[in-house]
Amino acid sequence: MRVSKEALLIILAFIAPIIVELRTVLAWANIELTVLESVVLGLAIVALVLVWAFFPEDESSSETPERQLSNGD
Amino acid sequence: MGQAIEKPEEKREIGHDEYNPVGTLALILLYFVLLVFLWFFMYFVEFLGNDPTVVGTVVASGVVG
Amino acid sequence: MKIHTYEKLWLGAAMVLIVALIATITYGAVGLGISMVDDEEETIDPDALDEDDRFNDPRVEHVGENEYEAYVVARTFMYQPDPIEVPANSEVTFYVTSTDVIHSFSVVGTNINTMVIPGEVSSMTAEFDEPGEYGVVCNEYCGSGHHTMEGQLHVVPEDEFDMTELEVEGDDEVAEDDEVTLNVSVENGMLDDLETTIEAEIGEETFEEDVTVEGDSTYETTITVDAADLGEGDHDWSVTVDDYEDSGTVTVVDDLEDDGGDDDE
Amino acid sequence: MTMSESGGTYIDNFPAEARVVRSALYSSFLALALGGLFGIIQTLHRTDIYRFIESDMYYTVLTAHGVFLVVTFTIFFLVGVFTWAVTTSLDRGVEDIRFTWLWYGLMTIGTVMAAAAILAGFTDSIDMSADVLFTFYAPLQAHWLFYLGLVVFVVGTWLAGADWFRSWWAWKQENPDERIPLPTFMVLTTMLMWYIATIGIAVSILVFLLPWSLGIIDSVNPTLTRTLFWFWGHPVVYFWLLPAYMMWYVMLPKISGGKLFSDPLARVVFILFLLLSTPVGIHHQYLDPGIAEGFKFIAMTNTMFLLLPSLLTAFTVVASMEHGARQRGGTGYFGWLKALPWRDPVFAGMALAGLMFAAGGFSGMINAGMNINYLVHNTLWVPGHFHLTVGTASALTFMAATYWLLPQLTGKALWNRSVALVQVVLWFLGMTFMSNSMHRAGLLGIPRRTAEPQYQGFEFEAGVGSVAELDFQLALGGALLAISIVLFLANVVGTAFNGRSDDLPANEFAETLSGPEDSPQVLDNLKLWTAIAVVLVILAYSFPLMSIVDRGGLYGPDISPFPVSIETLSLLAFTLEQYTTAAIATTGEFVQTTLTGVIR
Repeated sequence: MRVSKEALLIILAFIAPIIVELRTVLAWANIELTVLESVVLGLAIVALVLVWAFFPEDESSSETPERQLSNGD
Repeated sequence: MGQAIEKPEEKREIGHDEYNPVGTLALILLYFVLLVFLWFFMYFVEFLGNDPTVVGTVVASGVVG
Repeated sequence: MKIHTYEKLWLGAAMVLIVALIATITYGAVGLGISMVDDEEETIDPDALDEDDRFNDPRVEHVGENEYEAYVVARTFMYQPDPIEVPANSEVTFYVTSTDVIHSFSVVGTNINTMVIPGEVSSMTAEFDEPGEYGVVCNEYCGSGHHTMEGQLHVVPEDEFDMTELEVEGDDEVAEDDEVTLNVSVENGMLDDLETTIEAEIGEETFEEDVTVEGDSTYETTITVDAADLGEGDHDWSVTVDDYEDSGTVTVVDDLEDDGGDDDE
Repeated sequence: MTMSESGGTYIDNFPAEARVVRSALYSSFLALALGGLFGIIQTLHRTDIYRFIESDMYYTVLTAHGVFLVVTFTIFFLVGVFTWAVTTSLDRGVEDIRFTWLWYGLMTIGTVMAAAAILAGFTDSIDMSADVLFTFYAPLQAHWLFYLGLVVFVVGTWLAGADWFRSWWAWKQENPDERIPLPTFMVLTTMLMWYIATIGIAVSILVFLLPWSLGIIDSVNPTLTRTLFWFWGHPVVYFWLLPAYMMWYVMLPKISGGKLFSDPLARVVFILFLLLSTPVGIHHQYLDPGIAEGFKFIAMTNTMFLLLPSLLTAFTVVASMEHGARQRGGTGYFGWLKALPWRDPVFAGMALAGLMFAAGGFSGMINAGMNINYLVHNTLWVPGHFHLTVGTASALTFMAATYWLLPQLTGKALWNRSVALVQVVLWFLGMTFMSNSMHRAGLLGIPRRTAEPQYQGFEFEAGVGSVAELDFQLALGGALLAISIVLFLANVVGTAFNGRSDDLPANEFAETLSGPEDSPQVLDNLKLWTAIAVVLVILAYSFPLMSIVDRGGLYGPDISPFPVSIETLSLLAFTLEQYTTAAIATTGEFVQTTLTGVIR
């Protein structure tokens, strides 16, 4: 793992407001997303962060931490 | 998740004279820029764009479109 | 007192920010003329609004070229008048007061927004360039039905706007040897003269009169027709002035003892 | 800064005081539980996601939510944490523990009275209600028990303040040449502000609302009681906030592994709050008729300058955190952020609270702006704002601080630190959703304090997205916050049932990089600052109040017992203009001299 589980939790928390308002910001650039599209985009961003956090090392299987994350998210 | 109480591990002691909070300055200047941008956005786009607006009877001559 | 250079820098930036914020607001007030609801209006007795010239009959008045005044009363849980109608391309001054508790008068989607306090009159002037329909909400909690307190503000296209009021009083029942009379009054609330035609129809008979109703006045006329010409029975009548119409039915009876009493009004 | 020599936990050093502080905190958490419950009911009701109460009962729920959270939760926490701060930093117990229990008892009785009046609104079988919301604007009238309860509660807080002043005077006799320890300094300045501010509500209730609710007087002047409310109603927000500030200054640097960047600036900040918190209340009345635009403008300039202490706090607190991060090995312009102890719920909670306060600070700037108030006044934007300030900056800091304080007060280790960390993060997430959607909805003109913001005759138009999405976001946020409160309470209860632990950190405050010796002695001259604060309040309020009484009568429109003729009034207006210009100049000058004094 690149960061600790706690740090990952905090990072995801920080990303949340960005995801929430991403759609508004994109709308100014004339990119109109539907709710579904923005949810998918948000999940994709979260997935990217998870991959970034877990990819380099395989010491813990990626299943367990993800379950814990969904607790905290 | 870890239950251990974390003791703040101090790696080095930094005294008053050798400490320059550059990170704080960088962060807070970012905040400043954000504040100024959002203020202008709120005032000139959200507020003045929300016509009609209450105007004084004296100056009510199409100044606020 | 030792203050770090960076913190002094920030202190300076913070002061600049504060002054800039005040300057922006001042620009809005002085440069753009956005004025605040204030104390220019006299206080009023909230229990005696019906004795007040402005608020005994909540309404819109035409007070100058493209200038209107709206006298609005807020009470639990409604606004009067509702809807408020003004033309586009006009300057409207709202005078709003409350007869009971504190309300607000907030035109949704605009910067027309004021508290309405019993005993005080809020006055606000705004310009309406475009036609549109706005909701009006009370955004100050005023009691258990607060969420039902709403009204409407209609800004109608200039050429569709008038302040004409047509009122016709007609007989219900007329003896055959008498006359049927319609007392027509056309009120022109605008300051400009109203040139229009009064058209009336009783049974088969039609009348037409071209009139000029002077600004802020009422024109009255009487239309008469011999009941005998109509004949015994019910006769519909209608009077129209521009888009306004008033109508009714008159019964012509043989004699007065035939008290047929099918009143329509 | 004075520190407990013995190095033990608080309960080791002050067992009797620990009981009072604990009681205050538990009272506070009980209010949090109730207030939170009412909060989630409201969230689901107004978004029309789940309605199980009648809409007219929404306002009873809303009154309870407001009063329990912003009066009971915050102020009980404040008296607890202030008692802890004074006793710890002076390293002496309270002078008379019976007196301490007396004010705690008064506050409790007052709360029970007001709560009874509010909660009776849920049943028709008791002829009593107080559905007047937290602001109790006349002519809406509550049962007299509600007003009396508030009075008893406030008297309790006055005595609490007296208790801390008493400790300080006693300490000063023994330490005549020492600087006031920073935590005590913060407590004392906050209480001085509170004494000045509560004059407004005391007059409003004792002279007008209570006699009126008892039928002794027939009517009140709605503008007058409203203005007196805001005389108190704005400074009270700093009463909620300053305990959080205190924790950011005296605990957060230590938790971060560093030292407080500047003790002198912390003092300046609290003095500025003492001076500027009260003469600004009229900014809540920008859209009130019957108050001259000039008074509103003065209130605005004062309010804008009130940003200064918060902006200064942002720098000092972040710099203190950075000091900790760099001592822990952090580097770079932003890289040091990674070296902060994010896994510690005390730190994470306070840091996230501070971050949200930065956002709340921005919406506060908008609220402070005079004419832009037409856009946001009484829309959902406003609750969006104060859920970031009192609802996060204060509440989340209090919860994070509890994770530090509870072990100190009970001698028991925290039940579960992971749950605590998840709890603070959930609060941050929930509030992100909730306050963001509230701000957005406010800009569409959706009103606050409304059971059903769904109208017959028109619809709110969303520029981007839809109102339904905003409602969903709001409800989601509210749900996360409710879960967060449950986790918090579970941790409090779990800790109470833990066994005693020997392995707890000592009860100590953060040390300072630049200590009180670097600041001029005049900063500790509380009499001077109080006098200036009083003068500023008189300047800002005497003429508006006179004008309001002159317009609407002391006891409402019917009676005019204030015989001021029209001529005197215009003369007054003229004098007023002179005074206000002078006031602005004085304030400006004062700020300038203080600042230059401070900078040198």
